[in-house]
Amino acid sequence: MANLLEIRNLTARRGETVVLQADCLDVPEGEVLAIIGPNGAGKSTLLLALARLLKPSSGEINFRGQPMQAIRDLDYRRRIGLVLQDPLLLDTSVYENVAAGLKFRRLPRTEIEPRVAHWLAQMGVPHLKNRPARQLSGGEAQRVSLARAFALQPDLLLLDEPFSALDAPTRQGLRQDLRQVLAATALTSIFITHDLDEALLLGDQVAVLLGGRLRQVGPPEEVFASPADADVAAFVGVETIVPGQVVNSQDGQVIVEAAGLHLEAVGDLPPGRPVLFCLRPEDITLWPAQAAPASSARNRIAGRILRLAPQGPLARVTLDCGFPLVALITRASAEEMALAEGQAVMASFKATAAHLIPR
Amino acid sequence: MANLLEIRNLTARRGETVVLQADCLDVPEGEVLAIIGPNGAGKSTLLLALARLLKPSSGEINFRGQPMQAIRDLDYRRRIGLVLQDPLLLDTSVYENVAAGLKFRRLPRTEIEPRVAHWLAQMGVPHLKNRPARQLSGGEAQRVSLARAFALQPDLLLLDEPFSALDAPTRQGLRQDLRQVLAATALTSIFITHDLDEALLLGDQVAVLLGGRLRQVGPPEEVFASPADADVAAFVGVETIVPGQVVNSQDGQVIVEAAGLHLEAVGDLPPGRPVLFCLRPEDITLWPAQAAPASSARNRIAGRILRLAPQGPLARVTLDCGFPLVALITRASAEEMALAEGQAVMASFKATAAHLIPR
Amino acid sequence: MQTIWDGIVQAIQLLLQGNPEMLQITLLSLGVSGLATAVSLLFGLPLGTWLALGRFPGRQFVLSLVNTGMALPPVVVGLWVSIFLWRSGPLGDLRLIYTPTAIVIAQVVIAAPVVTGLTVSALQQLDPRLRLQLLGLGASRWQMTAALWREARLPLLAALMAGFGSVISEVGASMMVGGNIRHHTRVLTTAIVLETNKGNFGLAIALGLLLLLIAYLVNMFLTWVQQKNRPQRGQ
Amino acid sequence: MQTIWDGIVQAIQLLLQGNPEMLQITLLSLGVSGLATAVSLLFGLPLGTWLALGRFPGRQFVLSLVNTGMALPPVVVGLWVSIFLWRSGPLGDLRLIYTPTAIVIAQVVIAAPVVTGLTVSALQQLDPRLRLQLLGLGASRWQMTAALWREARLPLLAALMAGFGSVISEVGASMMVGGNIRHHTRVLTTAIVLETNKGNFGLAIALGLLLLLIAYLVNMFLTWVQQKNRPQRGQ
Amino acid sequence: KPAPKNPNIILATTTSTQDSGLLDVLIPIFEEDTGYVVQTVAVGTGEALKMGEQGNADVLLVHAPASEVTFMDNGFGSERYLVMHNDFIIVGPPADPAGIRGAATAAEALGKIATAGAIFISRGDDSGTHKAELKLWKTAGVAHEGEWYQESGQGMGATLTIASEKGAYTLTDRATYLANKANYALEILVEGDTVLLNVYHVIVVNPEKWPEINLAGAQAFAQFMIDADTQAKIGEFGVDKYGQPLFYPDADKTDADLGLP
Ligand SMILES: Nc1ncnc2c1ncn2[C@@H]1O[C@H](COP(=O)(O)OP(=O)(O)OP(=O)(O)O)[C@@H](O)[C@H]1O
Ligand SMILES: Nc1ncnc2c1ncn2[C@@H]1O[C@H](COP(=O)(O)OP(=O)(O)OP(=O)(O)O)[C@@H](O)[C@H]1O
Ligand SMILES: [Mg+2]
Ligand SMILES: [Mg+2]
Repeated sequence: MANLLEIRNLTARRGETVVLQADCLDVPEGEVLAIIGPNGAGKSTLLLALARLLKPSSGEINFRGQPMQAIRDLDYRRRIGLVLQDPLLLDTSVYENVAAGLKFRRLPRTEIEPRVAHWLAQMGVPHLKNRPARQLSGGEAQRVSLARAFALQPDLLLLDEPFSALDAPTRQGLRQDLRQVLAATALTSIFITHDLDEALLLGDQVAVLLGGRLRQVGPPEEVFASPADADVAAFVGVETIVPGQVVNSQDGQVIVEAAGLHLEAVGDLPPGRPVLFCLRPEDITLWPAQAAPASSARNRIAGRILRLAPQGPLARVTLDCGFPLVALITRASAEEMALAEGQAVMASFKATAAHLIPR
Repeated sequence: MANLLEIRNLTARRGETVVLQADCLDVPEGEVLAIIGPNGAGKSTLLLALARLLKPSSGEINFRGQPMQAIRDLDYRRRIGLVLQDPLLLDTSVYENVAAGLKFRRLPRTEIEPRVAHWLAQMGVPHLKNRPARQLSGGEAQRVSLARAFALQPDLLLLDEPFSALDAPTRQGLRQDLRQVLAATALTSIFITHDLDEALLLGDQVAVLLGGRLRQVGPPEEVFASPADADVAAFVGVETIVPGQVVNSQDGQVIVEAAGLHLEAVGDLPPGRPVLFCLRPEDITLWPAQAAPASSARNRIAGRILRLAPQGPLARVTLDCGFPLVALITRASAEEMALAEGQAVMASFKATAAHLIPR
Repeated sequence: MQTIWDGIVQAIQLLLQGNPEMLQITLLSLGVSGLATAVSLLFGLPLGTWLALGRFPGRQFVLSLVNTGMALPPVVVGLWVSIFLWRSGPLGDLRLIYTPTAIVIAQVVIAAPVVTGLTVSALQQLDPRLRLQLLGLGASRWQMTAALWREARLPLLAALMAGFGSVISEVGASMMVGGNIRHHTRVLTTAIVLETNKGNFGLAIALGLLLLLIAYLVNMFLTWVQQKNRPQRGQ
Repeated sequence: MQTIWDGIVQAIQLLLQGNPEMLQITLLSLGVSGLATAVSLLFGLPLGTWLALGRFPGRQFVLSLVNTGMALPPVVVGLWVSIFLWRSGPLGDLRLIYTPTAIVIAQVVIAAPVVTGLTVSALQQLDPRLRLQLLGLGASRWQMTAALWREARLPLLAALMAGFGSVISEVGASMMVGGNIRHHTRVLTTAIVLETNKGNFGLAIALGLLLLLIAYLVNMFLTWVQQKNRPQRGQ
Repeated sequence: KPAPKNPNIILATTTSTQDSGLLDVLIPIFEEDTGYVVQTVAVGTGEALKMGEQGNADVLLVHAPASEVTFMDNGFGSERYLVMHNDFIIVGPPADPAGIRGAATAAEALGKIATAGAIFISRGDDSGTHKAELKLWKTAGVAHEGEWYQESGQGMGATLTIASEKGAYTLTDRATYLANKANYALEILVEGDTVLLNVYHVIVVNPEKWPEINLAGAQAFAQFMIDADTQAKIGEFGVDKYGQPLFYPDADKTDADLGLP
């Protein structure tokens, strides 16, 4: 599909400092781009630049093939819907807030009312319609701010941490709804999130910003599974990073020697190449020391449990396998196997789960 | 241990409406209370009332055994550290913001400086010290606002969604740090969160607010495993709720008939009692249809996969077992078992994982 | 003290009797100052908005000029306006001197800087991100401006009150360019000066009270509008 | 127009020659109005803060009185203050009439409502949750107030400028309670009126320019302070 | 010479004496001679008399003989001396639409103005000049009402400016007119009638009513004003600038000499 947005060599400043540098980023029509990155990475800055609310200091942004400068400012802004990081509501009623953008577009009242009602309902706050916006709770305000952007039915949605103040069930529900809405309409959207799961679930593409630089863009599986460098790897939650060296490579299968073990991975790096062998904790399964089933495409490492910590429905297990290896398993299976610190277990992972970063 | 706070029959209004009703809530000295609940449930209102910034319309709050009224307003407020839902920074430098509370307490400069430096470093933003506070990114502002409260080293910390704008690694790091800090000092703290994992990880107690009413308080395992009613159950993520009836009960073991199946649970409800049989998705393990290991304390139900959806490192599997049953398993094991929609599997859960709510 | 008491009694009598000359003077005062305030708003609101939101070289200089304008002495304004409107002056042919129009012109010169300066500070106090959010919702420049005015309506109303206050109470310029001509350009303040000069302190006080009553009614109305719309957040 | 040109030339001459009488008049103007503004701040800031932050019955009524006070005509103020300060008045024994002190008193009555009213609107414009956050950080009432003033420094400075502007430019009250006595209570505005009455329009304009120059310098300083501290958020 | 015990004197006078600049010449001499400091408050005659009544002034220099007599009769003043006079003139536009130029009496001139309906600006402020004007209308026996008769309610200078701008007639004292003649498009059309005399008296406020007043100072000032040297200076004032005096010294005359009751 054609690209809705193309970004080339973009840099942007805040005050005097350059806080954003993005060399190349394409957003295909109808797709969802999730932007992730640590605090202060420049995510909001990028979003503002895409909304044409911050003048880039250099570089180009094309919209539907046209350079941004060729489009009238207002025309462009009438095609987008923007939700900033804080719900900046106007000091009026909730209804008026959601209607604001529609009134700016001079839609007739008869069209505005049902749309407002629809999106307030969609966000689960139809009962707040006549409330003064300044009297909302944090999450209620965020919902209104979302309704305000969605009601515009724009070509491009720009959302800055849109769900950060929502309660868990609502957040989950909205995620699902958003997925459906986005799939049903041809709505292109770009959203910033600190929730990696959300990026994984909603993003067709994920862009990783670190320290003001766009480091990696790609489908979420790729970004999460094959981070471009160690920083990205650490950020996207690859917790096991072992230095090693390729010892064998044939037919797309690579054997890496790391910490005295021979580990299998997928790739075509030449033998002798030093690499970082990366594993995500959720890709690792644990078995009672004796009971691991045999399987061809599987690495298998014996280890001893160093630490066992609950993490929500999961348990985070740190093993000593000659190097620290972190595994995430459900608490149910941890209990099932009666895991305990000091216990010997077997860890297994598929060759495809391992990711090699050349050093 | 003695209670730092005791709340009795508290009600509070916003405008004309009563938005909070808490009958009984104790916060023991040195413990962490996590408050959860949907948007608009009254969580922030409760926090404001505990900070003495909102006058309750009725009820009592005791602090260290003394009724609140007996303590001078300022004396009380000098013992707490408050982080509101939005980081309301003063229009000055980051340093001045973090130092503000300390200056209010007239600490000498020699004490203020190292504390500010320490807590800015702890929050990962030492480099922002001389920045104007109005020029921070969302997450940076939240960190400064946290540093500002922690630097006070208060007796009681009141935090309203303190980590909502932080990036995932920082959030995880801070959670761990907070746990250590809280464990090391005798600091009592109350925090609001939308992240159930966080409540589980950090909270010694969890309080659930729903629609302005305090519905349940207890240790997190208890609240998550044994919600007091169907609303709490739904909120805390119990996704499988099947109506049934107790058919047998002896020695603390209960058999419930639900959807034509006989399921085992722990409890002492009399036979004939209608109940809701509740299960959390992460308590359920899935097995290839034939391969489930035998185990005495386990329920075992055959089902067919209706839907399979990725959810971060996990996969959410919805089964048809005569009723919809939701299981959360790691994506690794889903792949290991090569799960697919339509496939027949076996689900198992311990009797202790099931929770009965009398109807 | 006797004088004050006399004044109060006379004020009540004036109000009750509905002396037609007083009525005419009062209406003229209201009309002239009201019109002047309205015109000042017409200039001051856009100019103040531009100064508050714009970024251009010399902005700060213009701003300090505007703030200085708040200290324009009515007599000086009266003198300048007179010089322009006198027959010998460049606008003499318009024959405006000693007409109510002349008073309105002078009062606009007095009130416009007040309205402008306070508009600037009213708008600068808003969260600057609000502008971004409004533009991001597809507001045109003009729609954004209108929305910002709405947000800042409290201090903008205060600006309006300050502007009205500065002209309804002003005497130097009205005297000079209006001439205090009976039945024609005599307004409340010039009438007060006249009565004071005559030594009729009682009547002067009565007129002063009448003027304050009017200002009070106007401001009570504006205060009512202002406080009705006061943001309610944070209980 | 010739008059205006004469005025400008004379103004430059006055400035360059440093006429001692002009110097004395100018310093008196600055001193009296500066002092009056300072005293108004002393009353207006606390009162305005109390009106903005407090909740008590009658608040709105007091507020509308304050706003009306912004429209207090200087001549009326002059008259009332005179009546009190006259030898026959209740405070006659203080012998204050026709002294600079009397001018300061009258100007305080004029400027205090301006400062108060604008303080109210400056503080009401702040996010009310900021108060809660400050209290939650352990601020005493007084520390909270100081912090809020710091946050609202922009519009508070505007209030100060409006207050100063209203008195440095005011003539009615200064004339009446000061008496425009040469070497004693003659300030710039009363001198302007005198010269205008004498028909010395050139000199009157020169004095007017001098007054504006002073107001400009004072306001340039305040504007500089104000804009230096302008919040920078949102680029 | 020793400075007086209570050196401050408040002099309430009419704007005409101040605006003409006469006091700027006389007062420094008085202060030099006696060590008193004169605080001059220039206001309308009505207010000046009121200041005397209220004890806010120690000495008055005013020109409304009828009101002054009442003031004295009511016991507000203790001493009153004739100081000087200047005269009123009727000025108007050079075109003289009512044709009053050269009229024999002021009354005749006013009659013509009223008949022609030409604009006449009255001060309308109870000042000495206003009171004199009202007396003239009474003498002329014509009603002064209508669109053509306008009241400025202001001082002489401002009223002259208004008359000039409106091409109107007005009654003025000669001093104020001469002082700013260049600014006005007005000519002297009627002068010399004895009813047009404008007489100034100095009045010492009665210390029995207001013991606080500076009696010694007030008396010293009154005496200074009727002193022969001062009288000579009054007679010379303005001659250098306008070619004719602005005020005529009268201390050696009586009220009757000037046609006053
Ligand atoms: N200033 C106010 N005036 C009137 N009602 C208010 C005000 N602030 C909040 N409310 C209402 O009070 C209720 C509780 O609000 P509160 O802020 O305590 O919710 P919360 O549990 O913190 O929600 P969230 O998770 O969205 O922050 C909500 O229904 C809200 O709409
Ligand atoms: N108004 C401003 N003036 C100067 N610097 C700013 C301004 N706003 C943000 N910055 C800086 O620019 C950088 C990028 O900010 P940005 O808001 O884009 O970060 P972000 O990725 O959105 O972070 P967060 O996750 O915390 O919201 C940060 O270092 C921040 O401190
Ligand atoms: Mg951001
Ligand atoms: Mg909240």
